[in-house]
Amino acid sequence: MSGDTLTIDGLIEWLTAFRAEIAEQRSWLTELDSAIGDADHGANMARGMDAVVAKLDDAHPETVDELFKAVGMTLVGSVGGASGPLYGTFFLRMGMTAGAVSSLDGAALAAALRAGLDGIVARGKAEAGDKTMFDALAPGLDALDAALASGSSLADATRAAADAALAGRDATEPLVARKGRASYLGERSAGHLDPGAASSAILLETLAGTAAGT
Amino acid sequence: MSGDTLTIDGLIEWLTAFRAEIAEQRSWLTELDSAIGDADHGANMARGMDAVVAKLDDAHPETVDELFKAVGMTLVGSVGGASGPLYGTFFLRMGMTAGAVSSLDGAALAAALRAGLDGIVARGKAEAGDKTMFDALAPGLDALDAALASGSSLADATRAAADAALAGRDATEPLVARKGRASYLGERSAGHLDPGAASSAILLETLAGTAAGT
Amino acid sequence: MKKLINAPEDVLIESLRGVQAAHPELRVDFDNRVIYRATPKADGKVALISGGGSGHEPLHGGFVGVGMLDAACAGEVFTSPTPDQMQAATLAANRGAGVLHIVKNYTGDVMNFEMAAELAAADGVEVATVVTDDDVAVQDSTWTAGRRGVGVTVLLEKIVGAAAEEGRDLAAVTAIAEKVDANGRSMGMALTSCTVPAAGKPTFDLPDDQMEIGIGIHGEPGRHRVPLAPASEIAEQLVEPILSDLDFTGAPAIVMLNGMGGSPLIELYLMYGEVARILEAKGVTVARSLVGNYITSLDMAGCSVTVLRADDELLRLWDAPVSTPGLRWGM
Amino acid sequence: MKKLINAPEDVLIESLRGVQAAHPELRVDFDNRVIYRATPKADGKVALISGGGSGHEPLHGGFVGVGMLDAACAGEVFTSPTPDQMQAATLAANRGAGVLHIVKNYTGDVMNFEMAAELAAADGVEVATVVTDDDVAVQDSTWTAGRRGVGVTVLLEKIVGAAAEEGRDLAAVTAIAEKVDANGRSMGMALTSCTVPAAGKPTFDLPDDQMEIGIGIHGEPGRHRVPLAPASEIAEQLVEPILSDLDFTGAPAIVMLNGMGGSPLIELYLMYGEVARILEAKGVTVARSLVGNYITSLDMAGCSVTVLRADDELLRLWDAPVSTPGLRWGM
Ligand SMILES: Nc1ncnc2c1ncn2[C@@H]1O[C@H](COP(=O)(O)OP(=O)(O)O)[C@@H](O)[C@H]1O
Ligand SMILES: Nc1ncnc2c1ncn2[C@@H]1O[C@H](COP(=O)(O)OP(=O)(O)O)[C@@H](O)[C@H]1O
Ligand SMILES: [Mg+2]
Ligand SMILES: [Mg+2]
Ligand SMILES: [Mg+2]
Ligand SMILES: [Mg+2]
Repeated sequence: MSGDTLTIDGLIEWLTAFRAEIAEQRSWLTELDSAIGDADHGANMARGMDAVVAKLDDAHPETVDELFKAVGMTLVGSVGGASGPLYGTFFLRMGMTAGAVSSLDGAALAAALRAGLDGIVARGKAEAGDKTMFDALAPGLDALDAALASGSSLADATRAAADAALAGRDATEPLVARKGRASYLGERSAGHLDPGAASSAILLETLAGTAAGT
Repeated sequence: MSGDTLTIDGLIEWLTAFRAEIAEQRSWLTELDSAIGDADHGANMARGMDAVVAKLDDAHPETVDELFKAVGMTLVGSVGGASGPLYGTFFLRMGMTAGAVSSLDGAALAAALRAGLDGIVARGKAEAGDKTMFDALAPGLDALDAALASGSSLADATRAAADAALAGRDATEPLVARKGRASYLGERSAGHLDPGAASSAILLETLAGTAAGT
Repeated sequence: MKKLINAPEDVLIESLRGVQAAHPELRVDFDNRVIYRATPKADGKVALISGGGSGHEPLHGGFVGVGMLDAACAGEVFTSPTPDQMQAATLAANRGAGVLHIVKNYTGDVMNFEMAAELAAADGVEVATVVTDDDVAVQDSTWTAGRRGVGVTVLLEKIVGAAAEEGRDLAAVTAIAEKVDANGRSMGMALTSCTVPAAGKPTFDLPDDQMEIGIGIHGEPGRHRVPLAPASEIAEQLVEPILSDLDFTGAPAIVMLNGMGGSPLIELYLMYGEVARILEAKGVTVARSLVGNYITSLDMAGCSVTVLRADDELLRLWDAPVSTPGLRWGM
Repeated sequence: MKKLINAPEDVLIESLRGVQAAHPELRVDFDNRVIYRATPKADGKVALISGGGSGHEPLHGGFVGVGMLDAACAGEVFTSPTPDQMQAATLAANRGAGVLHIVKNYTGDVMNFEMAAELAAADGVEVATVVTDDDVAVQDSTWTAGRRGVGVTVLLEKIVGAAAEEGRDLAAVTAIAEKVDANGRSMGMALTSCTVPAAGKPTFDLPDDQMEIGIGIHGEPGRHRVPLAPASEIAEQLVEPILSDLDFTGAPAIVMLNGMGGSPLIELYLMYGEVARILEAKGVTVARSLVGNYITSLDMAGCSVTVLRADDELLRLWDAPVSTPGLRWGM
């Protein structure tokens, strides 16, 4: 990372941190998925991010689009379940929007993330309040945009994004799920955090951590 | 019962008491069978004796051989497992030996019981120390014979038989089973009472109770 | 966790190894984790592919064979397989007449099969998709994920497999698949949770005097937790929602009493007796039945009921020969 | 106790009701609790009868049908049926060529079948008996009850059923039965106990880190309690005692990996993979295999391995058509 941009190495640092934090939180994510799903979200994300890091050890992408394409394809090909296509599409779209550049400044990062989220919506048709990863990502990216518009640094803007995502994740607790497996539980899905929102909050949290240079 | 003989009614009283005590001890017998068998001895004996009492309510046997034949056939036809043929044969042989009489004195009772035990041995080939019902019945009948030979009353002699059967039952605890299901456990069968010895001890205990007029 | 496994992460691949060892009539592609018939069907016939998370055995791998599936993609336990697995299976199984994807309605399965269909179309293979959604425990609506695909998937794979074997074209085969899905309804219950190997403990706790009604096949909690009840009442609680969702009178029914994996056959037959009694009382004519473990949820104790409103054509296809590890008759 | 039942004392009869409802090809005599083929075999063929305590389903009732048994007598759970049931079955199934009683070696079963054979002989029916005793967990000796009859019973009913169907006489059919028993060996293990409905709680307690090796099929404790081990080691512990009891090299083997009722199929296939690997390493050639729940112990989690040293004749009889609820191929 150099100043207010994230280089390829910085982005890889982010993904590596995400993988480490997922490994750390694996049981907790599975526990969340046990309550309203099928008890595999922790294993799914861990398997996927292990594969991503292994892939990046080999691949040495030179441009951001190559990087995110590799990440997305690896997730699609190794995770399965709902989170595989969703996170996979997220990164594939990020790459397509970022293009063959070697770093992302705040605006480019925000645009890429927004395209990723649009990809999730295109795949999964989730709307706000459906109790999905959308409910963490959307407020997170809104906060990112707002912070950048008001002139915040990348570090501050991603911190705002992470905080908003965390709040969005927490706000999924009372919701009755309308998408994904949790929707089968009807009213019984209320009272639990959404596992995908939880992993998405980790994604933005590790992004903020990387941007802060920690 | 009248003095030192057991009439048909007295014998029925015995069988009724046996059934009541089996019902009472059913879970315990099943627990014993859980430890070294297949957890059905209580249910088996209860089902059989319920059927016997129901049968006797209908049948009104006039002679001892009719009575015991009905008991034996009912047990054979309703119990199954090892205890069905064994207890069934026991009573069938008792009836054959007792003959078409209307009561049994001490000697006749002892002879019938001995024939019953011989029937069990003929069916099951058990020897002393194999950890079976034989190990309660055999010392019980030996004590009965000895007491009668020394001039005891029927009440006293059957009491001696019941006590000896109880001791025989307790003595099965350290034994390694060589017959029946418990034999499959090898050394692990040691340290537990044999369920069939336990039900047999109840059989002689209720006989003593009936003979004592309680 | 007490399981006949080595490491949790190896369960799937090692179980596939056992499948290959036990079934020379199947061919397992271990890299892609796809189970194929060892002898593919004749050229010019529609191929049937299914797949999903593992832990539902015999579904789907146990239904690969003459008269049923051509290939089954195995995902991790309770996790949809990935598009590349499905694409590999689609390309390999295609006999030139197109491929039907049989997908149970779960967000993950639907999305992964969608991506696979896009990839296969790009490779020039004609793909049609049927999504099963027969679980009446879930309220149907357009703004949710809709109903789960459960028991009807078994009946569909059998019936549609027979249609494909007869040589009907992709449109006809797909139409039959849609007819089966539209006319089938299921409802399940659990006495216990199940344990996902990677999770290491039961997905939920269920006290000794409670049961879950309206479960799916992923060890998830059901719609309601209610007091444990006798089999006759459980049967009522399963059959009633099925019959109020669709009219099953006036047509022959195919009924499946399915075990969730941990309930012994003696109990499943007992339950089937109760279900058959209720159906008869309600005027439903059972023409064919199936009792056993067909679409399971690992070691969960419990069962589900599936009723399919059939007709002469569906019965004929049902009766057609089938030879798979999980379902076999007529050959 | 969590079970899909009504009252414990009604489990058997109500489960038979389900069997009758599900299988029009069978006829259930509810008074005698005997399951028959609805269409008896032709006159002049030897009839095969088996039976035993319930709780082992599909054994024996699930093996009644063309190519296997003619009748199965159902006792209470884990309790041998009674002589009158067996006598009724013997008289009804006899097609004039005599009847073979297939008896698992348990004191109760042996004695009850003995009494039944005496009764049937008095009625003029020629009866032969084969007693299976294949469980290598039990030391064989003349002064004990001998070895238990377990898994080989399934293979025997299939093979001998084919021989009877071919029209061989009682002596020949009995000789084949004895050959199968003499050449088959089994060994089982349990991860959990099972719960007999009338007892209401598990027969034994087994801590989470322990398993029982050398169990039978009646929920009884095994020969040894040992620490829980990975599947590969469990497979060693099952296969080793079988191979040291009989030489299985130099002949085709039929192998069954049997589930005890509560273990899911994914685990059974995984175990079979381990067993097949060991057998191959030991020079045993597996010619045929069977993986699934065939002779169970209610809801017990665990499995058993059966290996039969076969020959061309036994393989041919094994491959012959069979059509029963529990085993079906070739028709
Ligand atoms: N339609 C959807 N749109 C967006 N996110 C979804 C959708 N369906 C499910 N999810 C997310 O996926 C998460 C579950 O992922 P995971 O457990 O890995 O897959 P599965 O549900 O297939 O087991 C949910 O917590 C939710 O956040
Ligand atoms: N060969 C035998 N001779 C005498 N008694 C026997 C023999 N085999 C078993 N028994 C008795 O039968 C009892 C078990 O009866 P039960 O549990 O009702 O039948 P099963 O063993 O068939 O389940 C044993 O405790 C033992 O006392
Ligand atoms: Mg999940
Ligand atoms: Mg017993
Ligand atoms: Mg999943
Ligand atoms: Mg018994």
